[in-house]
Amino acid sequence: MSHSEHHTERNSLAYVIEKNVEVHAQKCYQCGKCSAGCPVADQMDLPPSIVMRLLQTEDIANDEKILRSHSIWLCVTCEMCLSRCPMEIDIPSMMDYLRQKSRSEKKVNKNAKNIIAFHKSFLNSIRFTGRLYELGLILDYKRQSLNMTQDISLAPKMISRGKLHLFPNMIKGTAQIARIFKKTSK
Amino acid sequence: MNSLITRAKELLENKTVQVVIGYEAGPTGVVRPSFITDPAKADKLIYDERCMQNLAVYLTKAEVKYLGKMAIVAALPVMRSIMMLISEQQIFAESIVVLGISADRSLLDLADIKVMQGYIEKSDLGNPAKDKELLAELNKLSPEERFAYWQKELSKCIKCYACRQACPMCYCTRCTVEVNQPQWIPVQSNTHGNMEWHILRAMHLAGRCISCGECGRVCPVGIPCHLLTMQLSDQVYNYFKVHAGTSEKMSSVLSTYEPNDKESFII
Amino acid sequence: MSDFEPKVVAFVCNWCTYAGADLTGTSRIKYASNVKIIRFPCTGRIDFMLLLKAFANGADGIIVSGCHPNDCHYTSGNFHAKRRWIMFKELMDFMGVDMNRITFSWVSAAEGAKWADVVNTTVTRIRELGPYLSYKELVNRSVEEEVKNE
Amino acid sequence: MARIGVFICHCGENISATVDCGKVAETIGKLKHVAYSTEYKYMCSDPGQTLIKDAIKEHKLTGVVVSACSPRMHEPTFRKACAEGGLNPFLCEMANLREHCSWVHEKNELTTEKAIDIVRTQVEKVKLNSALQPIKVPVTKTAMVIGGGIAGIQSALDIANTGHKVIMIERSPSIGGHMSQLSETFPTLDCSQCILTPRMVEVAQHPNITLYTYAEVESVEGFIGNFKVKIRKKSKSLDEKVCTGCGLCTTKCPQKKIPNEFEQGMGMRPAIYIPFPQAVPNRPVIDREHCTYYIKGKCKVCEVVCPTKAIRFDQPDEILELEIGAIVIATGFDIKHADFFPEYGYGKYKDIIDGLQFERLASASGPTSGAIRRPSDGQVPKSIVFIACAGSRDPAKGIAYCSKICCMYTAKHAMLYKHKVHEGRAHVFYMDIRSGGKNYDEFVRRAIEEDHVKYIRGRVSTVFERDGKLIVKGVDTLLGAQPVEIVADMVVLATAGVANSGAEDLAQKLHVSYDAHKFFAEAHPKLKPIETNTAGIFLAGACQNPKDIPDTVSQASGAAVKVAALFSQSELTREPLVAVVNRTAPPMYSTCVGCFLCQTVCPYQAIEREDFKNREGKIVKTVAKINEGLCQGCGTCVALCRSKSIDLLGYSNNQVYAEVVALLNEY
Amino acid sequence: MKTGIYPGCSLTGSARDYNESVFALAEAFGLELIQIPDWNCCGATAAHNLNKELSLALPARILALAEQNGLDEIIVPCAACYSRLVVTQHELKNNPELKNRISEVIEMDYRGTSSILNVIEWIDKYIIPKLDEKIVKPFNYKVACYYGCLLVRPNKILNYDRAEDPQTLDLVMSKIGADPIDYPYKTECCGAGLSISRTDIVSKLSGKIIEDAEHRGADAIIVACPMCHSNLDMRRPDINKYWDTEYKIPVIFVTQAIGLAIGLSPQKVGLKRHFVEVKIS
Repeated sequence: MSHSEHHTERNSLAYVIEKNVEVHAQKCYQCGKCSAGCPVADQMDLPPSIVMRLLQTEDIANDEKILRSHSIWLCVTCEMCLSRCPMEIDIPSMMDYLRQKSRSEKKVNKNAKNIIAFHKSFLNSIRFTGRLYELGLILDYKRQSLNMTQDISLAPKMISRGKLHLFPNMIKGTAQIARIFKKTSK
Repeated sequence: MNSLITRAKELLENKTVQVVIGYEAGPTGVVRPSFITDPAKADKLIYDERCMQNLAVYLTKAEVKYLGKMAIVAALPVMRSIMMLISEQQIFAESIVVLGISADRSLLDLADIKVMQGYIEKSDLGNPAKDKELLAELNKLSPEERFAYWQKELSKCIKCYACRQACPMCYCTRCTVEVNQPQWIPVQSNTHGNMEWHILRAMHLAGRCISCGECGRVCPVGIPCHLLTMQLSDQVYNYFKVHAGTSEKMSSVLSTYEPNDKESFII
Repeated sequence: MSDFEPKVVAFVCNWCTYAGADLTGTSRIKYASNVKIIRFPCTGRIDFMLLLKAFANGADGIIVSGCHPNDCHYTSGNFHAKRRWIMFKELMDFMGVDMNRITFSWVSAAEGAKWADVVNTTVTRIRELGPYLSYKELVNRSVEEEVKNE
Repeated sequence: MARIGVFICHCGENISATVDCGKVAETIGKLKHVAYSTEYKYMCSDPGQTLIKDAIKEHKLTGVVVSACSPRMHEPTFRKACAEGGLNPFLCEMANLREHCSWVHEKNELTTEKAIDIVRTQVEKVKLNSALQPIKVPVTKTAMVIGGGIAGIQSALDIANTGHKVIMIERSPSIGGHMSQLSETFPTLDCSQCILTPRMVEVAQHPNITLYTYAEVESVEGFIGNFKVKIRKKSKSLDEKVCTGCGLCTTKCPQKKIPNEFEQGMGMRPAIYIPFPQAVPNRPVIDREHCTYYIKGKCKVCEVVCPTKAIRFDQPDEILELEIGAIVIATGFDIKHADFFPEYGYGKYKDIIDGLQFERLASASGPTSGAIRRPSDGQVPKSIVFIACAGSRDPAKGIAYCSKICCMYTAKHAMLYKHKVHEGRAHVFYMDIRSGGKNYDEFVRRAIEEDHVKYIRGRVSTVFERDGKLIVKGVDTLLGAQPVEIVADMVVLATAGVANSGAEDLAQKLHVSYDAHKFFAEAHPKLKPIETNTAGIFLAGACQNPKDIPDTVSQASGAAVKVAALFSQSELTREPLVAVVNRTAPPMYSTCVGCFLCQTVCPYQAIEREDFKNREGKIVKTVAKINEGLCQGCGTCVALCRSKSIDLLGYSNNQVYAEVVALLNEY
Repeated sequence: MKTGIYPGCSLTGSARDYNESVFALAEAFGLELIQIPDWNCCGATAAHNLNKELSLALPARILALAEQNGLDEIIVPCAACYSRLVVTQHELKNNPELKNRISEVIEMDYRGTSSILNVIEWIDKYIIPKLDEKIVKPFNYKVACYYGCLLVRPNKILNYDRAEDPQTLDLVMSKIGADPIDYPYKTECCGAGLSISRTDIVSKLSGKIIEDAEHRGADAIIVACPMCHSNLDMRRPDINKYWDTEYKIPVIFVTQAIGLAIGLSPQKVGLKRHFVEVKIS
C-alpha cells in the first residue's frame, strides 16, 4: 500500500509511524484481538487496540496521550498481537518506535522509570564490557532505580549456584563496541 | 541415374502421370528444372549434387497443375514440402507420384505417401550441418551485435521477393506485401521495411519451414535469410517437439496448441 | 534521461485485461500515465505485425496482455496467442530486437491491482532502458535511404 | 469525407476532476475531419444523449466518439442513442477517459495529454468504421439450471412456469442444497425444510422440468440461444425406474461408518444411502468410494435384499448431449472450515463446531433431533460462545471480505439456543452487527433484549480446553479493551462463506469470468448483477457472493425473467462483430488460398468451405467461408491468415493499424 | 561443515546449566561446536526498546564475526538471542541501505550468509537421527512443552514451526519417551525482560504458566529459552509469594531432558544449578 492511500495528516503521529515503520493505523478496524491476547493488557493504561484507536483520530492531544503512556513501556514485545492481528499490523515495531520517540521527546511516563532504568543499566553494562555483567547490571540498576532491597536474596543463591560472576567478562572488541554505541546514539 | 529415367518413362507411357518434374542440364550446362510430358524425352533427366532446387514449388503453380497428374523427383526437402502442401490442402496425395531420391542419390521406391512418411521419419530432420554452424555463431553474439548484423544484411535487400517465389510454402496467390489496406509492408526497399518483410516471412513460415534453404540460395544479394526460418524450425522443435513436413495430417504449430505449452516470459 | 517520458502502448483483450484495467479504475489504483491501451476482442486477434508497427511509430515499450490460460472468453484465443508470442519472441531475440521492451502478461478481470503493477514495472523498466534509440535510428535512416533511392 | 462528432463527458466530477475536458474538446475540435467537438457534464443523461442525437442531424455526422466511461459500461447506451439519431450504431465508438485515465492518474498535463491521445485514437478508428447490420440467430427455448439449491429451484420453477423447458443439474444425489440443512430461518424462524421441501417436490413433478441429480456439466460449447452442453450422469449403481425407494438396502448395508455429509460429519451413513429423509429424488445411490463391493470385490448385500432387484453394480456413467438456449448458474457456496485457526482449536476440541454443524444440531431432523447437545459427551451445554467473523474480514488467515450472512445466523443460533435451553448462557463476540434487511435488525435486537443474548464487542484471541470446559479469551472493546474470559461448554464459529468447490473449473467450462475469490463475476456490479459477461448465462444466489435466502430467491427469479425474456423471441439479434472472408472479382473470387489453417484455430467451428465452380460446374477454387451465426468474433483467424484474406468487422486490420499509428504519432 | 555456537550472555551466567547441557549433548553425540570468537551481547530487549540501530548493530557484529571465521551455520540456544539475530539478518537482507549503514557502524563487512539454527532445529538436524540407539533411560514423564514467545514469533520472519500450538518441541520430547500434554500456555509470555524491573508482572504471568502445567498434572515444564527458565525457575519464590502458592514443578531445558535420557548425570547437564529442585532423573 502506498502512503497516498492513507490520507493521514502530515503532522500526526499516525503519519510519522506510517513513514518510519510502515504501520498503517487506519487499517485497524478495532476488533481488539491484540488487546485480548496481550499478556500485559490488564496492566496497561492504554491497551494496544486503544493505542491504535487514538492514532486513528490523528488528534494531537491523543498523540500526546500515547507518547506519555505507561503502556508503551509495559509492552514486552512478545509479538502475540502481530501474530493474531487479522490485518497483520506490526504493533511491536510500532511500540519500539513509540518508545524511542517518547524518550527523545522527553515524554516518558513516570511509572516507567524502573523499566527504562533497567534497560539503561543493561546497555551500560554491555557498552563497557561487550557482554552482560549481571552483577554489575543489578548494582547499577539499584543505583538508578533506588530500590536497594530488591532481589537482595537472589544474588547469594545465584553465586552459590555459580550463576553470577563476581567480575565482568571483558571482550577484546570493547573499543569497537564503544564506537558502535557512539555512532548509533543520536 | 538410369533407374530414374526408366521409372519416369514407364510412368509417362502407362499414363500414370502426365508430367514428370525433374532436373535437366540446360544448354550452358546449368542445371534447370524440366517438365517432361513425352516419354521419349525422359532421358534428359539427371540427378547429381548440382540438383539443389526445391521443385515442390511448382506443384502449386496453376500452369503445371494444368498438365495433369504429376510425378516429381524428390530428395528429402521436397518430400517434406509435399507433406506440408498436402496437409495444407494445396495438393492431393492421389494426384502426385514421388520419385524419391535417397541421401546417397539412389532412387527410392515410394509406393505411396505412407511409405514416404516412413522414410521421412527415419531421416535426419534437423537443419543442414553448415547452417547449424552459422546459427550457432549468430546465437553466440550479443543482441546488439545480432541487431547490427541483420541490419547490415537486410540493408542489401532489394525486395525482389525471390526468397518468396522459391519457397514451396509461399504459395499464397496474394501475399501480405501486396496488401495496401493497410500497407503492412512498405513498397520501397529500405532497411527497416526490409526487416519487417523478413520478419513477416519468417513468422509465416514458423512451423512450416522444412529447412531446404532455397530462399537463402536464390537471394541475388546473398542475404542468409534462410537462417531466420531455420532458427524458428529449431525453436519449434525445442518448444513443441515437432518437425514440419513429417505427415500429411500434421497440423501447423501456430494454428494449434497444447494447454500446457511452456514459456517463461509471460507474467 | 530524467525528463524522458516513455511511450508505451498496450494491446489488451476486451474480456480480461481491459476489464481488469477498468477495475483498476473503479478501485482508484494509480499508475503511470505513459501507457495507452488499444482494445482487441481477444489476444488471439493481436497481429504480431502491430507490435512491429508500434516500434516503427516510436513506441519505447509494449505491453501485450490477455486472459490467463483456461480463462479465455473464446476458449482458446490466448493459447494460440501464447504460441504466436513464443515464436515471435524467439525470432526477435535472434534478430537482436530488445525484448526487454515488451511485457507479455495475463491479467484477469479481477486483477485490477496486477494491471497497475504490470504497467508500473514496465514503465520503470523502460525508463531505465531509455528511449528505443537503435530502433528509432533504424527507422529514420530508412527514410533517408528512400530519399536516396529516388 | 468523414465528419466525426466528439462528445466529452465530465461524468460529474469523475473525469473533469483530473482531466481538463475543455482543453480536450478544444484540441480535438481542431483535428481534421472532426466536424463537431463538445463537452457535457453527463453524456449518458437524457439531455446528454439528446445533445448527441441533435448533433448527428445538425452536423451531418458520419461517425461519433463518446469520450466518457468504459465501453463495457455504456457502449450499448450510446450506440442506441446514435441509432435514434439516425446514425448506424456501429459508427459510434467510445474513448475510455474514466476507468483508463481520470481514475488512475493524478491531475496534471500528462493526464490531459493522455486523454487527448485516447480520444484521437478513437477518432481515427471511427473514421474507418463501417455501417453494420445486426445478425439474427435462432433460439433453443430450453434452459439449463446448474445447481439444485434454493436458487436453482426458484429459477427452475419460475422459468418452467413461463411455459419453457428446464433442465436442472445437481451434483449431489438430492436437490435442496444448504437450505435443506438449515434448522429455522431468520428473521421469521420458520422451519427451513417446511418451506423448502414442497418446492423440491414441485421441481420433481413439474412437467416442464427434467431433473438430473448426481450429474455434472462435462463441457459447454456454442453461444447464447445455441449452447451445446454435455452432462455426465454419474452412475447411481441402481435402476431408478425399478427402485421404489423403500430404503431396505440402506438399513442392511454393512458399511455404516461413513461421515454423513448432510449432517456435516456429525452423523454416520451407509455406503448405499439416501442423503436425508425428504430427499428428492427419494432414491438411494451407492457411494463407490466407500462401498465394500467396489473396494474388496464382494458384499452385494444390497443386491440380495433389494425387493425389486434394482441394484446395477456395473452401471456406467452416462453422457447426455443437450441443446440449451440459456444457462442459470446456481451452484451456491461452501463454508471455509476453521482449521486454519489453530488459536480457536477447531478440529482439536470436539465441542468447537461451525455454523452449519450447529444448524444440524438445532434441526428437528438432525442427529440429536433438535436437542442442543455437545458432540463430545452429549451433554446439554449450559454456556455457549458464538464467535463472529471466524475467518471473514481476516486477510491474514482467512478471507478479506464480509460473509454477510453470519451476523444474522449467529443471532439466530443464539436465539434458538436460548429457546431450547432457557437457563443457558449465550455470548456473542462480534465487531459490527450487519443486519440490514427487512426485520433483520429487529431480529437481532430481540435476541439481545428479549432472549438476553450477551453481545460483546471484540474478537476472541484464543480458545482452549481445561477440565472439559472451553476457556474463551476475548476482549470487550466497549469497556476500554478490557480482557474478558468466558468458561463455555461449547463454541460455535461463524465461519466464512466461500466459493463452492469446483466453481473455478465450471467457470472455465462456461467461459464466464470469476473474481479473486473464485465467485462468479457479474457483468456489471450495479446495472447487470444477474448477467455474466457471456451472453445467455445468468447468475442466481450465493455462487456470486454469500447471500441470504431472500436475496437468493429474488435474484433467482430475476435470472428466470432474463431467461424468459430471451425465450420470448424466436430469433435474437447479435452484434455483427464477426469475421469475414474477402471477396474479389472472378477469377480469384477471394484472395484466400484455402489452406484452412483457420479452421483449426476457430473455437466455434464457424469456418466452412466454399467452392467456386466454372461454367462447366468444375470446382476451380475452394476458399474459407465464415458462418456468421456461429462466429463470435474473437479474431484469432484474422491474425493467423497469411494472405490477410480474413478480417474482423469492428476490429478490422485497417482500424487497429490506424489506432496504433494515431496513438503514437504527434498531431 | 563447522557449526558455530553463539551462547549469549545468559548462558555464561544465569543459564550456565543450559550451556552445560548443550555442550554435554554435543560431546555425547560427537558434534563440534565452535564459539564465535569475541562475541558480544545481542542487545536483547533493552536495545530495541531504546535504540533501533543499536539493536541491529550488535547482532550484526556477531554475525559478521561468524562469517569472518567461516561459520556458515551457527546454533543459538538462547531463544531471545536467536530471535534478535534472525530478525537482524532479515531486516538487513531486505534493506540494502540499512545493511551498508550497519556495516559502516560495526566497521566490518556483513554479508548475512550464515544460517541460524535455534536449539530445536539443531537437535532435529544433528541429534534426532542418532538418538534412538543412545537412549538408555526413556524420559517417562508427563511434560508441558513451553516454547515462550521468541522461538515462534514473529512467525513470518522466523518461519519456524507454527505460531499457534507449535509441535516441534513436543515431537522431540515424545522421541525420548516423554508424554507431552495439551498445553494452551505453550506460547504465552512469561514477562521476559521485565524480570528485574517489574518482578510483579513476571510473577503474575509466569504464575499462570506454571499453574496450568501443574493443574494438568505435568511432571515438568520443558523450555528452550534461558529467559523463560530464569523467570519460571529463579523467580519461583516471587511467583509463589505473588500467588500465595507452593508450586514445585521443575523447569527443565530440552537439552537437559535429552541428556538424562541418554544417561548423562544430573550434574553433567547442570540440573544441580536449578533453584527449583529437580526430583526427576
